[in-house]
This record gives sequence, structure tokens and C-alpha cells, in this order.
Amino acid sequence: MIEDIRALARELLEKGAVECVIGYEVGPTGRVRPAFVYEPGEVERLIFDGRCDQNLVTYLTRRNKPRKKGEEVPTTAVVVKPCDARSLRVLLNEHQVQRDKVYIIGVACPGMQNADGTPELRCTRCDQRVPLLYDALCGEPPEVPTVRDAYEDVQQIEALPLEERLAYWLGELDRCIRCYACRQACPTCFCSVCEAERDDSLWVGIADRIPEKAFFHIIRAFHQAGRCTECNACEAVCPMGIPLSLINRKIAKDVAQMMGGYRAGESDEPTPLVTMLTGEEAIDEIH
Amino acid sequence: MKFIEIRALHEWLDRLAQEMTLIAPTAVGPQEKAPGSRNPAAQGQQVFYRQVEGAAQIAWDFTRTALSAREHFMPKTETLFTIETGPDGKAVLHETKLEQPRVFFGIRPCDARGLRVLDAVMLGQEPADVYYAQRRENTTLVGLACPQMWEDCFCNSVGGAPDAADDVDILLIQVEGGFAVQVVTEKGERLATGMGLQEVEGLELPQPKLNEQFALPTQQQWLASFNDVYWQRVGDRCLSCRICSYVCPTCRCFDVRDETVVTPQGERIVRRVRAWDSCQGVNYRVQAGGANPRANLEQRLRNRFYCKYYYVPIDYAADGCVGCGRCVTACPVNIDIREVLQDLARREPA
Amino acid sequence: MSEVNPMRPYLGTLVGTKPLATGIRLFQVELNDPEEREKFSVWRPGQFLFFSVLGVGEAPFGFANIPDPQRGPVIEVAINKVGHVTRAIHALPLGATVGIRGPLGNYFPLEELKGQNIVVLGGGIGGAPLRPVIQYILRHRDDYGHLTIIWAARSPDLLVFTDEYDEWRSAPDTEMHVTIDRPAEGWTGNVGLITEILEKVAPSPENATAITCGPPIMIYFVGKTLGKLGFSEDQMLTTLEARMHCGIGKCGRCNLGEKLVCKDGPVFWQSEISTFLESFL
Amino acid sequence: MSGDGFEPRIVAFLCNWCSYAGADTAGVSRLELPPNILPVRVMCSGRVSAEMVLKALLSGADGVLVLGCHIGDCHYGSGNHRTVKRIPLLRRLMTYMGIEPDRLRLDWVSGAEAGRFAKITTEFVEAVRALGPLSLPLREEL
Repeated sequence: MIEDIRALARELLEKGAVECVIGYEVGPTGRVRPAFVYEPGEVERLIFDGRCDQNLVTYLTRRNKPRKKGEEVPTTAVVVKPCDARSLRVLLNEHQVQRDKVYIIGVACPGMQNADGTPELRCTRCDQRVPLLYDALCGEPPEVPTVRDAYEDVQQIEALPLEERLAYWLGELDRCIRCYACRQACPTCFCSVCEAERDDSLWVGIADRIPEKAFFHIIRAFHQAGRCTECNACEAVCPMGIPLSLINRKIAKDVAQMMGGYRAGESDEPTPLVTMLTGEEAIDEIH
Repeated sequence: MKFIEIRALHEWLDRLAQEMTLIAPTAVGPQEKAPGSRNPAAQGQQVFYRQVEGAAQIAWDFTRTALSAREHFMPKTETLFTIETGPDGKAVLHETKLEQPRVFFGIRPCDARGLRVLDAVMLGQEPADVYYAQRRENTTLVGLACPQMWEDCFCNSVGGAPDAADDVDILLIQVEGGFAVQVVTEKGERLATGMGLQEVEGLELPQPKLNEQFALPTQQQWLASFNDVYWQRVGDRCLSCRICSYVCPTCRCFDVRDETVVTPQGERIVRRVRAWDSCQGVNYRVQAGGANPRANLEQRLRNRFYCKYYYVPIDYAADGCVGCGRCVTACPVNIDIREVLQDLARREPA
Repeated sequence: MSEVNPMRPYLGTLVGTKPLATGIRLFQVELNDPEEREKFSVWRPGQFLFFSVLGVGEAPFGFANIPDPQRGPVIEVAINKVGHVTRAIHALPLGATVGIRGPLGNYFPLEELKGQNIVVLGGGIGGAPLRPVIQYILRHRDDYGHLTIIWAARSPDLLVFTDEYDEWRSAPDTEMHVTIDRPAEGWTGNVGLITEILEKVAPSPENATAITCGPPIMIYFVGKTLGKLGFSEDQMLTTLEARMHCGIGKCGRCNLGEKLVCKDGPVFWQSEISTFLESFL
Repeated sequence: MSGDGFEPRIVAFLCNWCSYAGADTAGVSRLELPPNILPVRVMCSGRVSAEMVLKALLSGADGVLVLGCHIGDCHYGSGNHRTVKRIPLLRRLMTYMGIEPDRLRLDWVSGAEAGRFAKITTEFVEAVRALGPLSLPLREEL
């Protein structure tokens, strides 16, 4: 698979079909990180294995702008796993990325691994091993069973008594330092000015207190309703180890349940939160 | 050499916690490892410097804390003053009161050295910042030497050492059965009187294991590299988050705003607050009218490195980085300041 | 706590306000406490202050006047309505309590420029920090040579201090030129960018210093034009702006390279700006 | 009114075209309405964002009521189609985070349904009264 990716990257760069290939590399201290390859001679840097869990689609909105006024938007090739491809589909649906400015190097995903070699939890409940969209596919679909996500982690929280849930979340969110890494790593968080950072403190001020932090995280998650593809990027970058994806996954679970089984990034349909009723909804909470 | 047994130390700490505010490293967060994440921050409890009620809450076996000591001298958020309406209808400002005396136990030498940098910025030039000054004055630092340099640490490359006593009032070094104690300052001496220290002859101090030292770029190399495409290439993978700034012991940028809150009792309180900010934020440098001289991500990333190694030394005559390695460990996309320093240091001076 | 808290504003009262241009008003503030008024009574052209609307926030502005021995220490600032603090300032009623921190930063070295011809170039609201320069020179008229004032704005309604032009024009050995960027209905004066009129007026660089303030892009191009006219970079002064939260070199916000706009500036020689690592544009 | 003296503060977002008119009719008809309601008129219930609901709760409201036109009667055609998805979803998320679901209620009131407005507001105030004040740590603390 690595050789396929390198050969493809070399070809694309040599032809001048893309300006840059975004993939993964191993840094000098042995950590896997995003790699931006501009020269055909540098494609040997690229790797792919179970440590490549970052969602590189995050970088596309930033690159989908002309560098200077009047210049053309450069074309970028990007390595995408099945989960990342769903994020990309959301961005395409929302016109944040031009399809002809992205070359999608899809990878047949064996699943990602934790530091200790065990499979990442999100990969044990994944039902896609091949991306839903790509320009070229690298690797053979692996023989890993695909599993339908039962949202057991979310159910565990749901089963707690109300006060314990509040205590749990207050305890977790209290550690937040408002570094905004979750937002920055999220492929579908792309507002140019985040409402948590408005100069006039319209919604939240600058303070590092529980109300501000709770507001930020609830609203950030809510803005991802029907758009979050559960790629786990937010949680994976949190320097305080807050289980942020539990919030997003709760919303994803409810969206699917209430809005006709909708899953973000699996179709050209935008999030149902912005569309009209179709009659397939099962919305029960109106009194 | 002075010495204290572990039990005596614990008893002293328990007494201290009763008499004044005791800040010490303590484990926070869920015990169990987050199920399924490569995130180093989600592998069980993290250690923070927090107020503790006694020795039992102190984490003794830790590498470095998740956040630096800075949060206790420049809090993430503090109220500068409240604004009230006096009986004549005119505004009255109430400044935040003095804090109680504190003992900061277990501060790592690099974090203490970080305070030297903050001192240079906040106190070194008139007018001094009174909020920082009062916390600094009221706090006695009891350092805990690192038995070794940890993964990603590089204090020895920037002039520090895992057992440096330069910036603490008292330094403890773990030895068989207890701690060797170096009382460094007068402030430390005052505190040490209650410790019950023993005098032990011929106490041998362990030599901490060091990480490989590397050379820093020269001023000329920094100057010559400013407009290099190198910053774009490092900036390519930067997420423009604020982790590096917020875990840093020497970053000090802040934002100031007024806010109005209503207490549950319905009372309106107007106050001016100051909170951490970071030069990595998109809007950090936006001016009235919308001009932004640091609109590009690589310009912001570059600013952080130059601030540490070029601007702070010139502006405040202090070394801006203490080599604690927190930003290295915490960066989600492996932007490694050691790598940047070594890349620049390898360049031919222009 | 030490005696002076630099983050604590002096309380003052809004004693006057008048419109200057579209979206721009002049605000006059008198400090409440006589002792503080005394301490604050000396500031120099080019320095700045923080203006607080208590409960909303504070923002930095250049002084728009010099202390007037006749009128007492009334502080004047010209404020353009662009953000949430300036919106709140514009909404203040007369008599409102405001906060003032300052005076901060360095100033135009007008003492050093005695005996020289002075060219003052102001663009839009950038004219505000230059008004004290003009006031100072007119008050000490005999100490300075020829004074050339070139005043510009995008359109006539954005020209500031129009009611003072006659006074400035009629001062001895003083000329004044006003221009707007694009033709406008009812405007019979000069039309063209400030650089164009500067080239036309062509003040001699002989024993002269040019003082510029305006948007960054204007400062940049005026500098180029002055260079063409023979001004060296040591004959060009300008004042820069930046977002800031302390004004005393602590908050880290306003740096351009190793220079801090609040502490090393806001007034800089063009020769300094040229050596900045980081562009102010 | 109640024994322990707790009077809930309720923020009610009312759609301009139906529910606000309904409230008006209720007032003109001199129906008995709870004094705990702070009405906020919005042009459409679809305008009521999650931010507005949360901000109300964090700034001192004990409950939030969102009232709009009946589905099919929206002045803008389909504004309330968004409301009917958004508010229940937010309600579930709030519950998940530990806030009682009954502090947020979505319902429909037309301009003519003065009695329905009085009934819903009274019911809601009593429901929130039974819950007591909103848990304090979430409020803007000092």
C-alpha cells in the first residue's frame, strides 16, 4: 500500500496535476504526523499504517483559497481513509472545497491502532473499509469485519442518573483550557470567526470558567449535528484528554434515530437540520 | 548537607496545608485510560499543580505536569477589578484583594525557571504588573528536582538542568529514604525553619540522566531565516490551535475584557477580566478596521518561535524558553521546537 | 499591592462631544479626581491612552489635542465607530463616567525638530494624532520653519477637523492642502490620492521632517513618495497602530518583530520601520 | 405562589406571526397568565438557535419555552421545519449533559389559540417550578 501511495504521489507531482500531496510521514522522533510533499523526489517520506489516524481533510478548506488575490486555487492530493472521506463529502456538500481542486487518494483501511497496538475503539465499530469516494484507491480491502456502531459508549452515559451525568460532564469540561485544538482539528469546523472568539463576547466571554466552556463545547458539537462524521479528531488532539467525541456521537446517534437514519457524509444530502421535513422523521419530543 | 525523611516531609506538608495555601502536583481526571485513542493526554490521569489539603494528595511520581506553574501566577482568568455604582450614582472600582501566603511545593526546576522569564516581562520593567507581583511575593517555591530528563525535555540545551536550584527558594532532591534539601534563598530559610531538617554528613546526590544536548541557532541565523519558506513548510501542518502557548511556562499573552454577570440572586456584577490569549489565534493581531499583519498561519507560528528565542531576549533580557518539552509532547501534529531549532542551527549564517 | 496599578483606569467624565466626520466623533473627557488630573496634565503629541466604557471594555486611542493651559486638562480623542467598544463610546451620554489609562507610549520628538520645516500628512482618522502636532507647532510658531499640512480622506464626509482648517491656513508661514480620493458631488477642492498631491506640492526636503499618520497602506506609499522627493528615512516620522490590551509591554499583543508598538512606539522613524523584521502592512 | 418561594424565570421565544399574536390575544382576552414569562419576539421559531436557548439558561433562566406556528402554517413556509428538528435534538443533548429535559419545551400556538397559550405557559411554569432552580455550577459564577 505504501508503495502504491508513493508511486501515485510521484506521478501526480511529476505531471504537475497537483501542487502538493498531503499524506503521513514519520517525524525525526518516531511520531507519525501529516506530511506535505511538494517534490516528486520527496515521496519516499510518505507512509501509511495503523498510526495514521489524523484526518487530513481538515487541511483542505485552508488550501481551497487562492494564496494571493487573483491567483488560482492550487490542486491538492490528499490521502483519505473511509472516515476521512465522509468528512470530505460533507465539505463538498457545503461547497467548502472544490471537487476539481482535490485529488482523493483513497486508502483501503485496515483500522487504526492505539499506542499499545490494540485496535482503536472507533475502528472496532466501523462499517466501512473502503472510502465512499476517491480518485484512486490504494491497497486491497482488508479482511477486517465491519461492524454496525451500537453507540454503547453513549448508552453508558445515557443510563446514568441525571445528577451523575451533570457531575461527569462538569468534571470533564472543567479541565478544558480553551485552546480550541478540538475546533482547529475538526474538518467541519471552518468558520472564519468562531462565535466563541467574537470581540464583543456576544455569546461567551474570554474567561476560563465552566459556563463558558460548557457553552463552547455544547454549541460546537451542536453545530456539527448531521455533519460530524465521528472521525474522533477533536478528542484525539485534546491536551486535557476530554472525551469530546462522546458529545458528538450522542448527536450523531440521535440524528440517525430521529431523522430517517441520516449519517453525515454518506450522501450528497446536507444535514437534515437545515432541510424541510420529509415525513420520515420520528420526532417525539413535542408536547 | 541537609536532609529530611519522607515521613517528616509528609507531616510538615500536612501542617503547612492547614496554615496556608499549599499548591502541589496532584493527579486529576478519570483513572482509567480512555478506550481507544492515540492521544497521550487520554492515557489515564494527568498531573497538575493544584491546591492540596495534605501530603496524601500529592503525586510524587510524575514527569512533568500537564500545565506549567504559570497558571498559579498568571491565572487562566482573573478579575482585575469590579465596577460598582456608588451611592452618588458614580462608578467605583474595586481591585482584586491580596491573596493568602502560599507554598508552591514540588515545582520542577524548569517551571521555576519559567517564572524568571515571566518576572522579566511582568516585573522587570516599570510599571510592574501588580497582580503578578503580589502572587509572586506571597509564594515560596519548594522545588522538586527531576531524577532524570524525561522524553521531549531539553532543559540542558537551553541552559537549565533537571536539578537546578537557581530559581527556587528550597530544592529537594530525592535520595535513599528521603530528600536532600538545599535552602537557596532567605525566603526559603524562613520556611525551612519549620521543616525539622537534619544535618547528614557525606550525603551523595544522584546524577540525573541527561538527554542529548544540541546547539541553538545564533542570532544571525534567526535573523537570516525570518523570511524563509521553511516557516510555510512547518506551518503547512500546524492547526493554529493554542496548545503550545497554553502549556508553555513562559507564554504570557493576555486578553482583557469587561463582562457583566448576574448572580443566581439576581445581582449584577460588572468586572474587568484578564484571560490567557495566544499569538496562534487567527484574530490575535487584527487591528481596528480589519487589517491583520499576521493573517497567515505561518506568520503566527513563526512569531511564537521568534518570541521565545529572539524577541524576549532582546526586549526583556531573558531566555524565552526553558526546555520543558511540553509543547513538543502536546502538539497534535508533531511540530517539534527541538527540530526547528536544530534545522535553523544547521544553516549557514547569511 | 504596590502603589500604582497600571491596569486600573482613572475615572473621568465625558464633558463634551461633537461630530467630526461620518462615523467619527470627538470626545472630551475631564478626570474626576483633582490629584489624578494633576498627574495626568502633561502628555505629548503622539502619545496614546486607553479609553474605557466601564462594563464594555477599553481600547487604545491617540490624544487628539495637547494640554491647554486656558481650558484645563481636557483630554480629547477622535473615535471612529468600528468595533464594540467604539460603538459603546459613541452611545455615551454627556456626563457619563469613563475610564482613562495613560499617557502611554513615546511621542513625536518635536523639541528636537525645532528650527525645521515640518510636513504633516494625515489620512482619514489618521489626522487625529497629528492635530496635537499642529497645535503644538502653532503654539510655538516661532520655533519652527515652514509648516505644510496635507490632509486627505476617501470622501469629503470623512475629512476630520474641517472647522479648524481656516485657523490652520491663516497661521503664519503655513500652507494647507486638502484632497479626497475620488470626485464627489459638491466638492470643488483637490481630487486624488495623498501621494499625488504630495508630489504636486513637492515640499523641499531641505531642513525638513515629514510626519505621517493614516492607514498602513497610506503610510507605506507616502513613504515611497517622500523618498522620491528627496526625504531620507531619517526625515520621516510616523505613528503605527496595533491591537493591544495593556499599553505597557506586558500583553504581548502589539509586537512587530522584536519591537512593541506600545512601548517602543507608537511613533517611529521610517528608518526604524525599515529595519523591522516584520512588516506592519 | 409556592411554599418555598421559588418563582421560576422563564424565557419564551415567540414567533412573530402566530405565537406572539396568540399571546397578545390571550392578554386582550384577559386570560390568567403566569407572570414568570419573559417573552422574546422572534420573526420565526426557526430563528431560535441553540445558542439563544443555552445563553438564556446560563444567564439566569430556569426554563426556556419556544413557541411557533403549527407545522404547515409557517409564515415563511418551512421555518418551523428546522425548529422541530433542532429543539428536540438540543433537548436530548441537554438531557445527556445532565440538564433536566423539562426545562426546554417546544410547542405550537397560532394567533387564535389564546387559551392554548395560557395553558402551555401555565403548565410549563408549574413543571419548572417542580424542578426548582437550574443547577448552579452551570450559571455564570463569580
